[in-house]
Amino acid sequence: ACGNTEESKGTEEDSQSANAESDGPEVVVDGSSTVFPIMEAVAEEYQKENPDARVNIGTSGSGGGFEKFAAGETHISNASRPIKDEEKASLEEAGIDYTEFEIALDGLSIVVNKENDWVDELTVKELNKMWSSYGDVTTWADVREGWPEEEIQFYSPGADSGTFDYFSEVVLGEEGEIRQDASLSEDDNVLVQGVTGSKNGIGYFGYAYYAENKEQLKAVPIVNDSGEAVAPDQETVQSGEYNPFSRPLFVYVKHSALENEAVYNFTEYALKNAGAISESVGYVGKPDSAYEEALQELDSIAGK
Amino acid sequence: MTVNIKRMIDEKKSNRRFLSILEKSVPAFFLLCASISVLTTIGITLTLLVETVTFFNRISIVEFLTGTEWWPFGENASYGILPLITGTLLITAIAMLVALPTGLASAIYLSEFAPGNVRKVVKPVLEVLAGIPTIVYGFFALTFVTPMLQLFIKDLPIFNALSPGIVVGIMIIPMIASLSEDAMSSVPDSMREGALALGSTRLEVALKVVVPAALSGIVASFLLGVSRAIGETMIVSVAAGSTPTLTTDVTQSIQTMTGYIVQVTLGDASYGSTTYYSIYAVGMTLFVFTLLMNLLAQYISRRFKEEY
Amino acid sequence: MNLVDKQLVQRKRKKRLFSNRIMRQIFFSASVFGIVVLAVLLYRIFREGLPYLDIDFLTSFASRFPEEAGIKAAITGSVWLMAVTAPVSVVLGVGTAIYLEEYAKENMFTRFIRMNISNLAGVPSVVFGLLGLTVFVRLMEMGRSIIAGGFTMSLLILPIIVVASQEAIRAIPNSQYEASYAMGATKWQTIRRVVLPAALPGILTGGILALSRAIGETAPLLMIGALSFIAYLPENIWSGFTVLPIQIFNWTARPQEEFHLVASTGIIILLFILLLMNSVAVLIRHKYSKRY
Amino acid sequence: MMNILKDNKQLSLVSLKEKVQEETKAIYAVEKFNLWYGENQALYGIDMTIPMNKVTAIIGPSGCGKSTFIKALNRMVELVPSVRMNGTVTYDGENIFSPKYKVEELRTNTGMVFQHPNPFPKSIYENVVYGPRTHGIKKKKILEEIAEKSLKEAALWDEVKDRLDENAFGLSGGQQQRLCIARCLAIEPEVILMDEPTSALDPVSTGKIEELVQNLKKRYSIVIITHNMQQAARISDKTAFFLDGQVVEHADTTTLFSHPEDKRTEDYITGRFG
Amino acid sequence: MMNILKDNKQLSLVSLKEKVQEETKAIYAVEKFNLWYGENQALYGIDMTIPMNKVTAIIGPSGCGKSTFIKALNRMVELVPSVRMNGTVTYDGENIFSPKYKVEELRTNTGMVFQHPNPFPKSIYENVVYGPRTHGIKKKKILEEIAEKSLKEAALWDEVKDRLDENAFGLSGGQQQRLCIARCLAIEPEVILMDEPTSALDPVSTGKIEELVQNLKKRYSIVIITHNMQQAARISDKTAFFLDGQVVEHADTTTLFSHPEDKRTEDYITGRFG
Ligand SMILES: Nc1ncnc2c1ncn2[C@@H]1O[C@H](COP(=O)(O)OP(=O)(O)OP(=O)(O)O)[C@@H](O)[C@H]1O
Ligand SMILES: Nc1ncnc2c1ncn2[C@@H]1O[C@H](COP(=O)(O)OP(=O)(O)OP(=O)(O)O)[C@@H](O)[C@H]1O
Ligand SMILES: [Mg+2]
Ligand SMILES: [Mg+2]
Ligand SMILES: O=P([O-])([O-])[O-]
Repeated sequence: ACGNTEESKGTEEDSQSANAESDGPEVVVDGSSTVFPIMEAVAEEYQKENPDARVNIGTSGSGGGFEKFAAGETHISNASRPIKDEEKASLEEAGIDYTEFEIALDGLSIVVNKENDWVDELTVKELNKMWSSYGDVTTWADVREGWPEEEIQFYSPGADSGTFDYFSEVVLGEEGEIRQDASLSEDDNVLVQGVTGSKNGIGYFGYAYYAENKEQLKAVPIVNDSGEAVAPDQETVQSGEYNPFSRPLFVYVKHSALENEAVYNFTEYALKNAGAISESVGYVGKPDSAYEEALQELDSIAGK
Repeated sequence: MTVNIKRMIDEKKSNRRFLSILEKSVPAFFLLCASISVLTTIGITLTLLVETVTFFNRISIVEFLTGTEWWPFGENASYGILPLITGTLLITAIAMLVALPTGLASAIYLSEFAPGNVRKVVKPVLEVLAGIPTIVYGFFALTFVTPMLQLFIKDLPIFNALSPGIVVGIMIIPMIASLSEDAMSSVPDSMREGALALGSTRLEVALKVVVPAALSGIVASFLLGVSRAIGETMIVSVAAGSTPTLTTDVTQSIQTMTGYIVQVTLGDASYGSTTYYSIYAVGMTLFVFTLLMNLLAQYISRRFKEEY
Repeated sequence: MNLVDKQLVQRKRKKRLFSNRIMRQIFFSASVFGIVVLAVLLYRIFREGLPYLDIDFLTSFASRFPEEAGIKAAITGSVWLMAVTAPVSVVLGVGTAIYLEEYAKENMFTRFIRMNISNLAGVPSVVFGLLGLTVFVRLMEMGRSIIAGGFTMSLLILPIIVVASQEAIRAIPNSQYEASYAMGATKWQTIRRVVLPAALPGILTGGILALSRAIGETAPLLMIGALSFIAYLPENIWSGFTVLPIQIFNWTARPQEEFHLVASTGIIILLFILLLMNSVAVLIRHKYSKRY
Repeated sequence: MMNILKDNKQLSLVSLKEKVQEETKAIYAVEKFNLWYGENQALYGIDMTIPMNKVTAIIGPSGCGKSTFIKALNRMVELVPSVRMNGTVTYDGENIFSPKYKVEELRTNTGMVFQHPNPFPKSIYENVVYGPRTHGIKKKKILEEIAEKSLKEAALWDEVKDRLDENAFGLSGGQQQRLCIARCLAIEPEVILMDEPTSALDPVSTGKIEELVQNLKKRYSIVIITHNMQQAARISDKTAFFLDGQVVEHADTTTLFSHPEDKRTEDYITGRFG
Repeated sequence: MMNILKDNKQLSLVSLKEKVQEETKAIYAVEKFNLWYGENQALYGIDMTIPMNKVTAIIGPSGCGKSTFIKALNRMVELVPSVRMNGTVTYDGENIFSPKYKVEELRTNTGMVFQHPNPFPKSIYENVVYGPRTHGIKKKKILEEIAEKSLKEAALWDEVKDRLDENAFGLSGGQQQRLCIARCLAIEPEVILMDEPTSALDPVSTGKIEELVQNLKKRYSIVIITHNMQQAARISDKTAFFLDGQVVEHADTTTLFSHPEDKRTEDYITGRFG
């Protein structure tokens, strides 16, 4: 997947772009806080091997990252969702060419309380009924016959996060609207606390937060498009078996920045090592073949 | 006579030219300093205004001001700021209920009752409270205060306005206590003597003489405290949830104006989207909101001023 | 002729003395309340954070492994940031206060400035972040540098310093000005040698509160592009940087429990720096605090 | 020299005590009272009684401890943090420094006029009624009566009756001084401690205050510090001469001024000034 | 009554001016000077000259405008925001209220001792050298010399020489007063304006200050407010009697005290107090 490759890559960066960035050994990365741990780990390893390298990573959020990307202030932008049309437009306006790479996968985990012994699977349709504001669900019994008649507490990431976006697109569709009584929080650890603390709670967040709290939480297997109930783990997410909740994480690289050795080297290093490294921070790597393809694409852009 | 001071002073008169230049340039420099705050306000207004106008081109200002639902995401977005305003008011009100009495009482204790060395120690210790990052307070609210409250209020949800409200209050205690204490300390001792010699108790001296004389400083500290409460973000977003609800029920989850602004600025909204512009409109509302509050406060403090 | 009813006075005295005692206790408890909360907070922080506190923590950069994670870049960044913020904000703040209290004529412009300052105090930090991004980072082309961050922070805390200094100056008795002017001192000499020393304790209180706030702020710095990961030290005010609260915020947001503990260690460091910074101010304040 | 001084004092005290006890009941009895400001001793073994319904004048050079002494009588001196004391002071038979003693009661019974006027930053009226209000007198009519009466007694009424609502800081130095006297009279104390109450006043106002003192002593006991020998001689029944923190001589005013026992007293009162 | 008053004043002024011009050069000339605090007029058409190298005493009842008047002489009165004035005051031939006039210079040349002592919350030493420091004298040795000399002149040296580093607020009332005198002498002004400088002082210190005044007048011009008629008679060459904001009489001290022209002056100075 790539952006405006047809534009000539010689386009001058606009005046805002700090000069230091294009020639020095500095690599400037910003964007999603979801992707941050992966890129941080990459940078950490990269700097061990290249002590002179200078990689900076900010966390302005996917949206904030693209804004800085368009302003020419960064070389690489992290995102937990694909770039949106308005963002494409402004990048075009600024004359910035870029390419999108999928760097890893996240298994969006739907979790319930440990003491919840009745839920053994859920379908996307049931999820829709539960989470939609039109669903009329208040107790577990409303979801499936035989489940206890106890009121459900809903925990969801904040409405402006990539995770929320992805979940509501998959579960609620374009038109859907999340139920108003859901407790929203920007902080996934807070959601973990919420579900851990309420017996009838349900929530969702990135795989890593489930993986780290397996003792307190129970991930609900989700019925996938081939009709099997699959729980999230490294394999099912990577293979795509855990669908539709395997979601990709992205980095966007500015073409002109690749002329800078440092940026090129770092990007190359990232694509080579992302698989292994993302697993060490709680995400899931893509299959090796995907990274190889990405590396080829990178070389062709950089003209190597 | 050993030294002729007069002559020496006269000799130094050559310095006068330099002094008089200094005397003229110093106010200019201070005026410059003061202008920075004006420039800041202008900067903020401009920063906010351009995007606010864009926002109001898309959403009617009437809907914005009168709507009772705030859900600026997805297809059926609705932009009624009232829930955010009530959220802000709720947090501010709770915080003030905690901070004003406690802060003022601490200030009175430190300035009028405490032995000198207690004051020397307690004041800085309290001030440390002011430097703890707000995120820490946020988790303190979520993982300590809320469970404590749940002991008393059975069905208190994990996200509610009460707990972060209290913690915001705790956070601004040092500001109110410390600044008010300073104001009271600078009331001349001769006034305390005058009152004590008439048989006043320490309490009466504090409430009838010192507090009125220090009122200007106390009000200023209150104002800074209220402002801080209105502007506080992290504590609220961690412990109050992020659910804009039009309610006065302190046990419900709410969202404040500032909470919303951080949510969007550090979140995922692409700039150019209506959501993105909405933060400027909310910022502007907040700005006007504090402006009104300040006008009111200035009016009040002007009425109760005492000079000495 | 006796207008004062001694009986009445006698009767009321009991009540007055009683309420004096009660209120004293209440005031005392209020002060203790703050300290108890602080103690609880500190206890929780130290219990979690102390085990991770060692030299390595201070001398390493951030890492994805909690045991290896260090706070070097953030400490340096915070110190740099304070080195910019403290002088800028104190000079601007005290300057503004002096202007308002000593030089300004009571006119529309002065009232406007006053209004401005109390209003700025209520502007949330994120809005200052927006301002800093637009003005310092972009318009003035400072980039995502320490100086841009420092200026943004200075503006953010300016109102606290201004208001505290104003009040401190206002509390100086008139007789002090008279004494100085009568010696033939000029206005500026009077301000420098009489007003500022007398107002110093109040100014320092404002400074302490303001810098305490600045050192703990996250959001506005994130917005102007302060970094979350940087594995080298800033060299000058134009370098990129990260600060303690960003690092701490970052750690608390991690899924791994260990990072939450490391975050507490970070808070200990932050409090320590804060204490170091404050104690200087507290000492000076103590030296100058004299009641008239 | 210090030793001689002490001996002398002892001597004069013996004779003094005899005299006082003969004549009248003492409202205050001060015994072996020492006071330090930090390291510096300001009062040395003061032994002295203050008679009831009499005017006692205290004279002595600047810095000799007069203000310190009368501030000890209503325990105001405690407000200076560095102060340490020993010895006893009894008021009306009770030791005012005993832990149980109610200092507020003492101070209600003893009005004090300070060396420098210290009005509150309130209106003139509020200044005067501060005391009665504090003590629970709420009725507006009574308060107004008290204000008028006290201001008249302090010879200030005519000058301020049209500006009772103005801030007290807008008064002249002497007016402020008289306001403080009025404020003290408003609580009708039993003892009035006056620290140079007329130093900032012109002869006419001084005369009025002296007259007031003469009237008051019928009901109240008065201690007055003054640098004006004539004034001491005119209005007081007893006079104490302080020097370097010690009572050099304490006797009937007429005796002290006509036949001082101590050489130093004589030197002081026969100075050419007054 | 006001009218009669004015006529009287006019009369006495004419005679006065003649006399003064005969004798000596005037350092101050005050003409048709009016002053208001907000709505209240405090000074009414003052016409008066102050002779060089002489001591001018100002007497008058409390609240009559004495402090206001001498504060106008070095423009300190301007510090009260509500003050309005008209008329002229010339110092050394220049109108001190003209816009170009350098008020700092005026105040350097005119030292002032206030009615209530107002030391800075600094050490005793720092208080005294404040003035010289302000005027650019930096050398430690010279400053120390100045401090010693001024404190000696103000009759305070012996009492404080061992505690120069202590805070000035720890001094007794009279000591603070003398410290303020010392502080004023440290800049060796040409004119010294003293607002009841000895009111808080004992006779001995008063004597020393009076002696000082006598010495200083050889070099300086001195204006002194006092409530003490004897003092005015003892030390001043000229005396002005103020009443209700007006100069009732201004003449040679001996003349004024022996043959007052105005009935009110006579009433005032022959009051039985002093
Ligand atoms: N700051 C002020 N604001 C308003 N009125 C004032 C102010 N200062 C003085 N006055 C009034 O002006 C009049 C003259 O005051 P001034 O201080 O000159 O008196 P004075 O002659 O020095 O009296 P005293 O001997 O008591 O010091 C008085 O009626 C006084 O109340
Ligand atoms: N707060 C204080 N701290 C330290 N020393 C003090 C304090 N107050 C007074 N002194 C010292 O104690 C001594 C006695 O002071 P006090 O005020 O009693 O003198 P006084 O007799 O009232 O003199 P005056 O006539 O000048 O008012 C003086 O040497 C003075 O410097
Ligand atoms: Mg005294
Ligand atoms: Mg006066
Ligand atoms: O920081 P996010 O864009 O991943 O929410």
